[in-house]
Amino acid sequence: MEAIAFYVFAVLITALFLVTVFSKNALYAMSSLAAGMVLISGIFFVLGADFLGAVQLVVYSGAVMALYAFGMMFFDATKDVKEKNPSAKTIFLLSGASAVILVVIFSAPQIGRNIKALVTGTPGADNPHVIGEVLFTKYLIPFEVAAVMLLVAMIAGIILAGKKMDVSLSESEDDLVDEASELKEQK
Amino acid sequence: MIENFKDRNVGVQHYRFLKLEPTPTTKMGKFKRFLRRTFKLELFVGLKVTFREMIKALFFGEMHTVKYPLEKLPISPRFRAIHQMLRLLESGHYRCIGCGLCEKICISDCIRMDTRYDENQRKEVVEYTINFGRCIFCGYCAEVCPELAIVHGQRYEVATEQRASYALFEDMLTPIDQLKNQKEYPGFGAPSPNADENIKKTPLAY
Amino acid sequence: MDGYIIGTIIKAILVLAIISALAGFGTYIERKILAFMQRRLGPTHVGPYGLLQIAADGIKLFTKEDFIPQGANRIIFMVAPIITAATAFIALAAVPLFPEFEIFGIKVQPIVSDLNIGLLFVIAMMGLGLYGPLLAGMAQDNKWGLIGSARTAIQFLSYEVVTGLSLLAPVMMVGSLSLIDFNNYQAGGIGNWIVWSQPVAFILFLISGFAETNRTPFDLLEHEAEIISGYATEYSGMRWGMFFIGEYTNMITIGFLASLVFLGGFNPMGFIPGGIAIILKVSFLFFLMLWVRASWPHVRPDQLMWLCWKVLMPIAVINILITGIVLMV
Amino acid sequence: MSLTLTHYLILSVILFVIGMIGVIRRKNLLMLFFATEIMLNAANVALVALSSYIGDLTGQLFALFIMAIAASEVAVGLGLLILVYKKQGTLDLDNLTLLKG
Amino acid sequence: MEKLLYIALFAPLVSSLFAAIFAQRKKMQLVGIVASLLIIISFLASSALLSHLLSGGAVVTANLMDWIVVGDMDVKFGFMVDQVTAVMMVVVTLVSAVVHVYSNYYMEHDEGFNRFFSYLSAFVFSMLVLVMSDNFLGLFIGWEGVGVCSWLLVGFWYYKPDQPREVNPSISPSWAANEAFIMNRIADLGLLVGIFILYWNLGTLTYSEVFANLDKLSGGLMVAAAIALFIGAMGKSAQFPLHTWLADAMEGPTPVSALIHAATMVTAGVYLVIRANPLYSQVPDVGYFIAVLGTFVAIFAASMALVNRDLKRIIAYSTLSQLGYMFAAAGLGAYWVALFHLAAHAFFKALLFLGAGNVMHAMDDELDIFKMGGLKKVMAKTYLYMGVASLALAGIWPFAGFYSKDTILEVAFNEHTYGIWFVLWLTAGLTAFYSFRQVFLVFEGDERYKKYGFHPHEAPNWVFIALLPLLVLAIVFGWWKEEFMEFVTLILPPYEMSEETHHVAWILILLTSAIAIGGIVLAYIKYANGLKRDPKIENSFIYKLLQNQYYIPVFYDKAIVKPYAELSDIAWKEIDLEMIDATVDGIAKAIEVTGDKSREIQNGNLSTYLRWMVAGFIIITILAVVSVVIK
Repeated sequence: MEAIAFYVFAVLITALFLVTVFSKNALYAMSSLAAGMVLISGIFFVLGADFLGAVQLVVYSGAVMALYAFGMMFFDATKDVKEKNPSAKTIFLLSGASAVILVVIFSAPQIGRNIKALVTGTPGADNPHVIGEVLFTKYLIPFEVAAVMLLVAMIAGIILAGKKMDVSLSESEDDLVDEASELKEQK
Repeated sequence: MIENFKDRNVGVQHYRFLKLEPTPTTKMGKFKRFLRRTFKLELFVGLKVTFREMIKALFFGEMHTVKYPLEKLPISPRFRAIHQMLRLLESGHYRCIGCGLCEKICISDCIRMDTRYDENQRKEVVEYTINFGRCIFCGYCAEVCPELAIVHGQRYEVATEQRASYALFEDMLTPIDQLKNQKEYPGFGAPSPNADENIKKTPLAY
Repeated sequence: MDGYIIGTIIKAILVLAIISALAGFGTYIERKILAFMQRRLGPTHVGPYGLLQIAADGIKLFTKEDFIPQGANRIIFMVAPIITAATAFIALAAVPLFPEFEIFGIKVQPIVSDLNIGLLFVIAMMGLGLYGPLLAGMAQDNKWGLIGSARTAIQFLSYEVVTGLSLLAPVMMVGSLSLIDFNNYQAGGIGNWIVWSQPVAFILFLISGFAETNRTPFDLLEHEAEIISGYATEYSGMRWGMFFIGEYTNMITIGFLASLVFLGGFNPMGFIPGGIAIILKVSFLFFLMLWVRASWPHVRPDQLMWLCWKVLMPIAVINILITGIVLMV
Repeated sequence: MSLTLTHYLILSVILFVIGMIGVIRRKNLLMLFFATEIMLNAANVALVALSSYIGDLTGQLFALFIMAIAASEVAVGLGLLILVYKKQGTLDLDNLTLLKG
Repeated sequence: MEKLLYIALFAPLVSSLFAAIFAQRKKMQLVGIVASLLIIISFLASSALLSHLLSGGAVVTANLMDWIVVGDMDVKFGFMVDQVTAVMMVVVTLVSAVVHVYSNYYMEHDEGFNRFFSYLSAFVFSMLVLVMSDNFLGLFIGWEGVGVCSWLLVGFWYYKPDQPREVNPSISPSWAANEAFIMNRIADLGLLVGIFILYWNLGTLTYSEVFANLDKLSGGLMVAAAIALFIGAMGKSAQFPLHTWLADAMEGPTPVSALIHAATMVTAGVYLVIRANPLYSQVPDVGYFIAVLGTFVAIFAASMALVNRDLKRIIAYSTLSQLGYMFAAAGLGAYWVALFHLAAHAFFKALLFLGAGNVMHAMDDELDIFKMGGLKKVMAKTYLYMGVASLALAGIWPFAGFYSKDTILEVAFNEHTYGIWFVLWLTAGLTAFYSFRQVFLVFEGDERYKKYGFHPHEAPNWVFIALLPLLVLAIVFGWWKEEFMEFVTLILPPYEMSEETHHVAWILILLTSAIAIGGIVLAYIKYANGLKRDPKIENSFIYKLLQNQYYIPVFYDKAIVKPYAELSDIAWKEIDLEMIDATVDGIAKAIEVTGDKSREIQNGNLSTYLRWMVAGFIIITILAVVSVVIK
């Protein structure tokens, strides 16, 4: 049962991500990526990481990809992306090599045998409980730091994509700066 | 219920002044307005109104709906819809003298007429059509007519199955047997019968 | 195991059938109630009291020409409405609709899948529902569609925050994300309803629920006066119908969520048995949505954002803080 | 036929390499971002699989933090993308050569 | 009680931070008032602690937090108020409070008014940390803190330009500040070494534990520790040969001189010796050395004060001399006497300095006493205050100095170190002479200042009210000698005079008083009726020697500073430029060439970078695999 789910998900995710990587159309790429993310949450559910699956849905698919989609509205999404692609040889050499190495690493007997569980949480409690328990004890400070980082990113995003984004104050073209300051004064 | 509608265009409603407070400009004023709006729960006033209307509609039968094809509203005597060609009351002959002014003045070019001299060397209307697919019911034809021959009548159901539908002279002409029911029109721009009433009832500030 | 799968499939089909029928029926109810509130009659001609209007509408939708604009991105254009409808129904999967009952000697739990992260799942799925309008708007090569989908993205993303935060306070009280736990927490009479201890969260949830289901006063995504029909501008026939069904399903889901989380769920209310009670509650909430639509004008987009980020979210955060402090003490 | 940890790790490698191909191949900044997201997700899969098979929660928590990082990355990155697009009128990497010496 | 301790400790810190907020703003009277009030609060808390101890209360201890926990080392931010600390705290906070209030007057026209209060309060905080800490490390922190504050305050007018040594012996405030700081650093190394020795051998730094385990130290180590600690004390208390900075530190504002360089910081060395009395009691040889050195410094400094013309330097040398007295007493084992003289000295010396501040203010910062004279007509109150302070300094009955100084002389006599006694006795006469030479030259005689166009004016009355506590204490403090002894000997080892000394005590007192009065009379004869300069004396070798401070600063310049500068020059030109720089340049050149060759990689195209990144990733993973396999 789980195996079926895993293989179905795996094949679908791979296919969708391949579409993302090779599609010329940004919209296709975005939609297939979003769909792949949803399916990855499926993998998480299969692995018993319910909470993480839900978070994947909410954060990755619900927020991150939606933001990308929102950002894409600023660009022309329906036009095909024109790219000069580098030689296929380099790509496949590099990626093939890294794939082989990674597979070697992951399937090497050292990995997975010598690792012991350090943080296990209360046995018997369900996944969200355990995660909450560990998150707010052992990983409290990383959690807080992540929160601060998100806040900083939010402010940065607002400032970067803010109203005056079409006027560059750093590129000291005087008339532009004047315009900007005039705009400010009018307001 | 229908009776309620009879007067609806003739100005017997009771006007009511709404006390509008000036828009606050200061911060304090805005805060006060905020408090008032919040604690007087103006949003719920809106809900209350609609709910009251629903109760009225459901349990007291105070519906506004007129089931149109089944019941029709009376219309104002000055309502101007499909054209009518009038007859002379004495002779029963149509009033149109074929002068062609209506054809000329028609801004949407929907009137078309053809005349000829008859045996008495009088002008006779051979063909007179109005294309109601184009007519905008501006009323210029009725206004310009020197004989009050063409007027706007009360028939307003003009739906047809064809895009261009012409009305022939005969269709618009008062049937000879209805001659005595033919209404005379005071002419374009005449005041309505109860115009005085209207003027008095309208507040100056309106 | 097999029984479980079969049972789940039966439940899923039942939910799909009933809710989509209800969604259709919802349109009838909406038209009727809006009519009454404006002292009109609403649909009357088709069938007794116009009841068969749904069937007539359905036939119309099914037989209408399904056209795809030339510049549109065909696949995504076709997929988008399915996403809306599908996510709406998937969200319902984790919602317990009624109390347990026994039929043919089998105990039936009227929930498709009792996840231990039920609430989170429902929110996640409703969040995913955003992709329907979003992709639809972007795929259809129409500026109104694009504006509509941009508004979708803003509105859904923003109000999802408020939804999540407003539900967090009850979650903290109950200590579980399973909706059945919520229901059981509120067993034992009206006094135990969470709405009494979390009125602010309830109001916030209602407001953001309105926004997430795209109801007046937050119906900016497809506001005819401004942007034709928003993301659905180029849609016709059954594709448009799917948007519609998705939307109404979402309304029902929000109704169920609000009743389960705040209004006592399917616990019996005095003499009223639980199943009837929750139907009453959901009906009332549904009616409330229509009522509000009849009464209030809609807001401007900037007011919408202002309301979300500067009013609702701070209130939600403060509410969580206060809840946390009270729980700690 | 039973699933082992290796299955998940191999899946993760495949996804990672797909993302890497994207990173090398694509010239459009938006597409590069997409490819990066794929790589992050691949890492997440590996982490969660390890966590689940070993019974250690650290993996899941790291996946959680990766999501947080991705979210902040989007907030900042998208702002930058929009800025770049407004200034350059394109997102193509080959045209972004202001730093070229 | 712990609360009182914290209030006493942290009120100055709060005051300092408060003033620091406005440090860059122009003068705000509020800052001065708030700072003064907070210091007064600190003083009240200290007094409450003192009264608690006086009424037989237990020693107050407090542990703020764990500070350094490394392996076995566990140092806490601990504080302890015992009898000695309480006395020090009251002295420090009282003088600080008076100085703070006084600074409101003295600094009223200064641009750095707020900054000044910030530094001053920071100093008080550091000083309190120094005296209240219950371990050597805390003491060291306070020690460095007062050093920093002293540096800041001496160099308060850092913008004043450098001058040649003939014009201004201190060259400039910033120079003086640096000199003070560097000298202290040299000495602090000794203190650190002492602390290291103690910790290395005893494994603890808390006073009580260190002193309880002293017998575990071998004799040599004990001597080493005692000497190392005393080197630290020498630096801070400006003992020979590290004394030059104190006179130069007079470049700082006068309240600073009064607080830091007379009453509190310079006595830190004495405090250290008193605090470490169990250690010094075990090594009488070192104690004797300290006493001899103190005696030497006493007469050495007094001799320099005899001929100096600088108002503040005279007082500074007198401070040095009195510190010598204290060390002499401490070295001879009469710790409570040293502490007694420390407290008494703090009061009258601060008073003397603040009075000098009044005079300076009146004379537009003129310091040359030859240009003053006859000021008693306009500055009667200041004359009274400074006169009382000088009487106390000279050791005239019944003022405070009489009791403390006489006791020191008695101690010297009691120990049968008649040489020390004689030198100290002689110094008492010199002290009386130079202090009254100064007073008479300033206040009596002809009004020489008119020639230079000064228009002196008296300070406002509230200043004198503020100084009143010091005046009263300078008079009456000595009367409490017996009570003081009983109080502090609860902690410190008692020191009893032998029967023999008791018998001859009245003779000693008479002798001392006689030479002191003799000194005053001599000063009166020579200076009260105006300045008569005798070129023969002034050109004599001894006069020149004394006036040039035995040529020690010049010697330091020539013997240490210059060679060091030359050595640095060689190191710079020969070693740094030729060898080190060449090596660095070679490396840089190699890197430059490499970079030049490899810059092809950096072609500005992000896509290429990404490909390189992937290549690097592959290399690193291969390395990881290989390393695992090899292992």
